[in-house]
Amino acid sequence: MKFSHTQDQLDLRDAARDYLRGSCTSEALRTLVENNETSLGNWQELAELGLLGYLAAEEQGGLAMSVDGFVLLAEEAGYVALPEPLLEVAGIALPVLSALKTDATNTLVENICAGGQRLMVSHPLNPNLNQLDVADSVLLLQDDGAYLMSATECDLRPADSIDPLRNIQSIKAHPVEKHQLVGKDKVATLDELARQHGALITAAELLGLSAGMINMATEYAKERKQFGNPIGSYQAVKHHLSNAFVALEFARPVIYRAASAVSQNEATAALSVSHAKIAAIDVATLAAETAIQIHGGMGYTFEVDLHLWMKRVWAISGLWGDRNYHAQRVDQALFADSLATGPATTFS
Amino acid sequence: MKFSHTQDQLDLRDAARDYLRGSCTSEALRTLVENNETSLGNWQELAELGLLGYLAAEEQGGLAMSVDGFVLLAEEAGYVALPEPLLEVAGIALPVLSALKTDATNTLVENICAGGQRLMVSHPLNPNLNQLDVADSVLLLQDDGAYLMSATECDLRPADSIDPLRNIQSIKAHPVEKHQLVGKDKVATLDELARQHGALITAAELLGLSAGMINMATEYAKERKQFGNPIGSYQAVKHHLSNAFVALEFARPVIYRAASAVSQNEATAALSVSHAKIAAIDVATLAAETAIQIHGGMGYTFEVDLHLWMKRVWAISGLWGDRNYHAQRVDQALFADSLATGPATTFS
Amino acid sequence: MQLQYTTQQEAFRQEVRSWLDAHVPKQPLPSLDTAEGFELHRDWERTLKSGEWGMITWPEDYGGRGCDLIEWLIFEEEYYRADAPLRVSQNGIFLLGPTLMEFGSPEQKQRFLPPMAAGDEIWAQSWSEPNAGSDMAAIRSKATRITEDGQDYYVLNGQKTWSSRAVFADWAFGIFRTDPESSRHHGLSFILYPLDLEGITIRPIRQLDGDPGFAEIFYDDVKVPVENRLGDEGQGWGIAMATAGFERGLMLRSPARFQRTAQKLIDLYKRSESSLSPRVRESVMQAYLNAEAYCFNTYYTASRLIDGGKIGAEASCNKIFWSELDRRMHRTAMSIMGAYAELSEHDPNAIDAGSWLDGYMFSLAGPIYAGSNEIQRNIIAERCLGLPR
Amino acid sequence: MQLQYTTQQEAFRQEVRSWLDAHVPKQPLPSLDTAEGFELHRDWERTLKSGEWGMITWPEDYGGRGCDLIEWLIFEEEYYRADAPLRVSQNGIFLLGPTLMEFGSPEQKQRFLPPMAAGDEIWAQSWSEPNAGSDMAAIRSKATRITEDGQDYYVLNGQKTWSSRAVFADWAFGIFRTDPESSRHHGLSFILYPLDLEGITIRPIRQLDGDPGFAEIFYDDVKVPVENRLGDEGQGWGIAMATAGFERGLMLRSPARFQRTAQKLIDLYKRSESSLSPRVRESVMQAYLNAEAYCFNTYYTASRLIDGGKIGAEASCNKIFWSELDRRMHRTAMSIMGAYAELSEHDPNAIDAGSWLDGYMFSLAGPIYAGSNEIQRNIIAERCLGLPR
Repeated sequence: MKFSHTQDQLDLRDAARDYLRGSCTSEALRTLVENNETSLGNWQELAELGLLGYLAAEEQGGLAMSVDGFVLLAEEAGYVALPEPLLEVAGIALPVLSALKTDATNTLVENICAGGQRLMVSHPLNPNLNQLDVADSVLLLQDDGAYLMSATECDLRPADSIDPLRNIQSIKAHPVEKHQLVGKDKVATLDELARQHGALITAAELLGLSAGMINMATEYAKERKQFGNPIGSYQAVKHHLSNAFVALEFARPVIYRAASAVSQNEATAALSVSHAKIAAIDVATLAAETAIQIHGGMGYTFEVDLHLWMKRVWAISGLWGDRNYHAQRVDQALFADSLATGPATTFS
Repeated sequence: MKFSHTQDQLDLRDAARDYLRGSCTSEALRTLVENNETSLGNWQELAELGLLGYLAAEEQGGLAMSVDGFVLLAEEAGYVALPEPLLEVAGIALPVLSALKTDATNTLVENICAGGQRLMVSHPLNPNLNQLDVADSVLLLQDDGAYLMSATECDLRPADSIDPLRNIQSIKAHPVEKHQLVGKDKVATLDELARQHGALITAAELLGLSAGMINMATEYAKERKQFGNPIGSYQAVKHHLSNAFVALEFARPVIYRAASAVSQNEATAALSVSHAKIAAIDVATLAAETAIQIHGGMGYTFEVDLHLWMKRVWAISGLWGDRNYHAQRVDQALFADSLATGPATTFS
Repeated sequence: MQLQYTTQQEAFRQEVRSWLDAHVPKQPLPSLDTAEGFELHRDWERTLKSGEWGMITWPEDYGGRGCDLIEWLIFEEEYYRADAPLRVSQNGIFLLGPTLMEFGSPEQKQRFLPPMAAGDEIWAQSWSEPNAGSDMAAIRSKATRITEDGQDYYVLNGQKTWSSRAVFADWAFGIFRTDPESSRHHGLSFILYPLDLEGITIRPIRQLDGDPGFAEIFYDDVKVPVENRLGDEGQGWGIAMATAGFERGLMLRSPARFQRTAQKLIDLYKRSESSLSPRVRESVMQAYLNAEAYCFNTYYTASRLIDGGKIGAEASCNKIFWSELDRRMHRTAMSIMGAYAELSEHDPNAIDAGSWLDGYMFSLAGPIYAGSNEIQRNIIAERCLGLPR
Repeated sequence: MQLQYTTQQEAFRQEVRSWLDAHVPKQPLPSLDTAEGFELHRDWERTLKSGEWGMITWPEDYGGRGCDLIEWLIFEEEYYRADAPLRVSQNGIFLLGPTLMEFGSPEQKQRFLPPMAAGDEIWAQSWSEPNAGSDMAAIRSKATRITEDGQDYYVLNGQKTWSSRAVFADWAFGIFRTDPESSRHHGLSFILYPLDLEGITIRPIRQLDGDPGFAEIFYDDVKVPVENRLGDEGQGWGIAMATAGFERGLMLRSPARFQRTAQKLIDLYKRSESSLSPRVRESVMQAYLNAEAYCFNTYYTASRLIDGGKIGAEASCNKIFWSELDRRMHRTAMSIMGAYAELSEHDPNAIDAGSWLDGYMFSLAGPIYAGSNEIQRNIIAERCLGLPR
C-alpha cells in the first residue's frame, strides 16, 4: 500500500511542467486567440518529450508508463490550458488502440508516439471533438464494432465552442467492413477502456485547470488593491480562495485513486472514474466561479487570461460523460447494487 | 393587491411582542429548565391578551382576526421560544374546531378563547405532541372521522425530546361513536385545514426562532472580543450573519404569502404552505448553525440561551410534515401536475 | 393582506399584454452590445414610446405614465412573459431618471427626461475608475472649473472604466473630483456630458462573450458647461449613492426576469428528465421556489413603499439574493446540457440558441457589479445588524 | 502507486479484527462524560492495553506497538467497523504522547508514557482561557517560579476553560505565563500537573447534550514542581503549536470514523427511501463520495509522511473538510428522521438509539474547536496561498 507516485513519474511530470509553462504561456495563447488560431505548432516537441508515447509499450516506441502517471501530465496540460489535443491522442486514443496489438495497429501506435500521426477517438458520449480536422485518423467506437478511418473519409461538420482555443467538429462517418478492427463481440472492452480513460483524463485536466485558476486569482489578490490594501488581505477573499483550495486538495487524491484503479484494471474502476469526474467537475466549477469573483470586473473581460481557463472548464466538463451520467453510475452502485461501503472496504 | 398587514394586525402583534418579551425572558426559561418544568403558568394572561381567541369569530368570544395576522403572533412566540402550547391550541386546534360550528363546538371554542379549556389536535403526521398531558381535550383526526375526547380518556405515553422545554407524549386513543364529530365523508376538509394551519404556524414559529437566534448571535458578536476586536468586526463573522439575515428576509414573505392563501382558502394554498415550511426549515437550520458558529464554544454549552432555541428548531422542524413531505408536494406540482409557472402566474 | 389584483390592475395587465403581443419582435434582436443590435434596441425603445410604455413609472410630464409600483410589477411580468428585448435605456430609466427627478433643476428635467423617455438619447453610466472597483470613493478623474468667454465650464481629465453602453450611447453621467484638495467621498460632483465631445476617447472592453459591453473612457481636457452639473458642487457622492441605491434596489432586477428563467429551466429539465441526477431535480425545484420568493419579497417591499416606507439596506439583501439565484439557475442549466453546454449562440445545435451559456456568463457578473456581494454583506452586517465597522 | 495491501498488512487487519470481535463490548458504553461511563471507558483502555492495542503507533519502549501510519489506518478501520468505544485516552494518545516523545526529557517519557498507554492515567487538555477562544496566545494564567525547601516550583494562578476530560481525568497539560512581563506567545511554558493538587477547583461545563464534556479549571496558588515543565522555560508556545498541529493533523480524525457514519447514513436512507426528496438522495451520495475522498486523502498524506514528508498547513484543510462533512452528514440524517429527529437517546422510539441527534450536536462543535474553521481558512490563505496577513 503506497499512495504516491514513483520518482520516474514525478520526474517526467516535472519535465513536462517546465516545458509547458515555458512554451504554452498566456501570451502565446492570447496571440493564438487574436489570430483565430488554435495550435501552438509544437506537436513534434510533445513527441520528443515522450508525452505522446507515455502510455505505449517500449516495443511500440513508447515509454511504457502507466496511466496513474499520465494523469500528472494531464494536470499540467490543464494548468496551462494547452490547446493541442495531446490528451485526446496520447491519453485516450492511444491506449485504446494499443490494446488491439495487431501488426497494423502497432505500426500506427509507433507513428503516434513519434508524432507522425494523430488519432482521435469518436464516441457516442461526445457530440463534438476538438481538432478532429487536423487528425489523421479516427477510431470509431460504435455498438457494432470498432472502426479505423482516415479523417478525410469522414464527414466533419464545424461546431462552435465558447472556448476560442477549441476548434470543434461533429462527425458523421459511414465505416464499411474494410475499416473494421473488431466486431460487435469485442467492442465492449474497447468501449469501456475509452470511457474510463476519457473520463479520467478529462477529470485530471479539469484538476489542472482548477489549480491554474486558483493560482491566477491568488496572484491577482496579492497585487490588486482596494481601500488601501491588497484585496487578498481581506477575510472574505481569503476564505473564498481557501474554500476552493480545500476542494482542490481533496479532489486530487480522488483522481489519483481512479487512475490507479484504471491502470490496475480493478473491478470497481468504473465507479472510481465516475467519482473522479464528479469531483473534478465540482472543483473546476467552484474554482472558476471563485476566480472570477476575486478578479471582479476584470475577470469578466477578454483582457485577463482567466476567461480562457473558465471556458475550457465549461467546454470539457461534459466530455466523456457529464455530471449526470457519472452521478447515475454512482447512484446505481450505491442504492441499487450491493456496493460494500464503510471502513475497510475502500481498497479491498 | 396589497402585500402588507393591517394596522390592527400590527398593533396586536406589538402588544403580544411587548408581553412575551417582558415575561418569557431567557432567565424565566432557564429557571424552568433548572426546575424541570415546562410551563410559565401564564395561560390566563395569553387569553386576556386575546391571543387564544384571535382566530375565533366574535360570537364565539374571539377577535375574528385572520390567520395572515396570526402568523405574526407565531413569529413572536418563536422569537422568545415560548414553551406554552399557545400555537397548537389557538393557531391549529381552534380553527379546525371552529369550522364545525355546532352548538357543542361553539361552546368549546368559547371556553378555549377564555382560557378555560385546552384543546390539542392529534394527527397522524405527528408521532408526538407537546403538553398533551395538560390538555383538557383532544381532537383526533383519523381516516374514518374526527373525534373529540377528553385527554383522560386517551392513553398517553411520555416521550423524550431533546428540547427540555417540550414535554411531549405520544397518544393512543380508541374513540367510539359518541366521540365522533364528523364521519369519514367530511373529515377530509378538517384534515386539510389542520395540515395547512399546522405547517403554516410551525413555519412562522421557525421564522421567529431564526430571528431570535440571529439576534442573539449578533449581540454576542458585538460584545465578544478576540485578537483585540469585537468578533463582529471580522468579515468572516459579518458575512456568516449577513447570509443568515438575507435568508430570513426572503423566507418571511413566503410565510406571509402562504398565510394569506390559507386565510383566503386559495386553490394553491397547500402548495404555498409547503413552500413556507421548506423555506422556514431551511432558514432555521442555517440560523442555528450560524448562531452556534458565531458563539464558538459558548454556543455548545447550557450556559448560553442559544441551545434552547436550537433544540426547539430541531424539535419542531418535522412537525406537520417534514421537509421531505413538503418537498414531495412541490415536486408533484412542478414535475407531474401541470402547474403554471413563470411571470404573471404567481397571484393569478 | 390582499393578494388579488383589482379589476383595474387586471385590465392594465390585459392592456399591456395585448400591446406587447402586437409589438414585440418575433425574432430576438441581436445583442445590444453590437452596433447593429444597439440601433435595433433603440428602435424598440421608440416603439415602446409610441405606445407610451417607455418609462411607465415616470410622471406623465416627463414622458411617463405615472404608474405605481404594483403596475410596474405587472408590466414587468408581461414584459418578460413576452420575451421582449432588453432595455438599452436601462441606465436612463432606472438610474439617471429617478436621480434627475430628485436632484435635477426644472431646466435639467425638461432638457434631459423627455428625450431619454423617447429613446432619442441613450445614456451610459461612468462610475468606476481603474483603481477604484468596489471602492467607489477612490475617484481621481478631475473636473476643473474654468471661465471662458464669460461662460463657466468644467474641464474633465482622467479615466473611467466599466462604463456600460458607452460604446454606442449618446450621453453619459458620472462623478468627478471638482475639489482637487479633497479626498475620498468629499469634493466630488455629478456631471452629465455628451459622449461625442472633443477630448473624449472611448476604448471598448470586450467582455466574456466577446462583445464590447463596457468601455473605458479617457478624458483629455473635455469642456462641459457647468449647467451640466447635477446638484451642488461637491455633493456628487451623496447623489451617486442615491443613484446606486436605485441600482441595487427594487427596480433593477424585476422578479419576472428570474421567474422567466426558472420557467425555462423547468422546461429544459423536463426535456431530458430521465437522464438527470437528483441534484439537478433539487436545484430546479429550488430555482422555482426562490424565484417565487423573490417575487413575494418584491411585492412585499413595493407595498411598504406605496404605504410611504423607505428602502434602505434591504436593497443589499436583494442584490445578494437575485445574483446568487441567477448564477445558480444558470449553473444548473449548464449541468443539464452536459456536452452541449459549450456550444455558443453561433452553433445551430446549441440548446435554446445558446442562451444558457450566455446567461451563465452574464450571471457570473451578478455577484460582482453594482457593488460586489462581499461589499453588500458588509453593508448588511453594519447597517441592518449594527455590527462594528 | 500501489493501492493494494501487502500480505503482511492483510494479516495485521485480520489480527485486529479477530481481537476486536472478541473484546469489543456488545452493548455501547454509557457516555464517557458521565462518571460511570468514564470509568467503563478507562476499563476499555486497560482491555486494549491487555492486547497491546492501546497506543499502536507508539514505540514499543513506551507501551506501544511501533506501527506505521498505514497500519494505524488499518487499525482505525477495524476499530470503527467494530463500533468500538470512543477513546477516553485521546488527549494522551494523539496530543500529549507525540509531544512528550518530541520534547520530553528521558525521565519525563519514562514517568508519563507507560501509565498513559496503560489507561492508568487519563489526561485532560487545558489550552483555552475565558477571553482567549480562537486567540490562543491571549493566555493570562500565570506560573510563578519559587523556591521552597530547596525545591523549585511553579505556582499556578488563573483560570482555564473548555478543558476536555477534566471533570474525571487524573492529569492535565497546558501552557502558562512564566514571564509576567511577556505578552502574546512569548514567555509561556508547557506544564503537566495532576488534577487533584491543592488549590485546583474544577467546575464542570454542561454541553449541549447536558453532560459535562468540558470543565473550567481554577488555580489558586497551585504548587507544581519545575520538573513538570515540558521543554525549556518560555518555549511553551512552540510546543503547544506542535501539539495543536497533531490535533488538527492526520491522526485526530481517522477516515474510518466518517466512512462508518456515511455507511450508517446510507442504511438510514434505504430504510425510508420512498418518502425522501431528491435533496436527501443527493446528500447521501455526496456523503459517501466525500468520506471516500477523505480516506484517499489520508492514505495519500500518510504515504508522503512515510516517505519522509512533513504535514504542514494541509492539516487545516483536513480540519475544514472533515468538520463540514461530519456536520452535513448529520444534518442529512436529521432531515431523514423528520418528526422523529427530536427524540433523545432516552426515548426508546428514537431512531438508531438517538445517535444521530447526539452526533449532530457533536458535529456542530467540529467547525469550532481545535481552531475554528474561520481561523483555519486564514491559515490556509496565508500559509498555502501566500496571501498577506
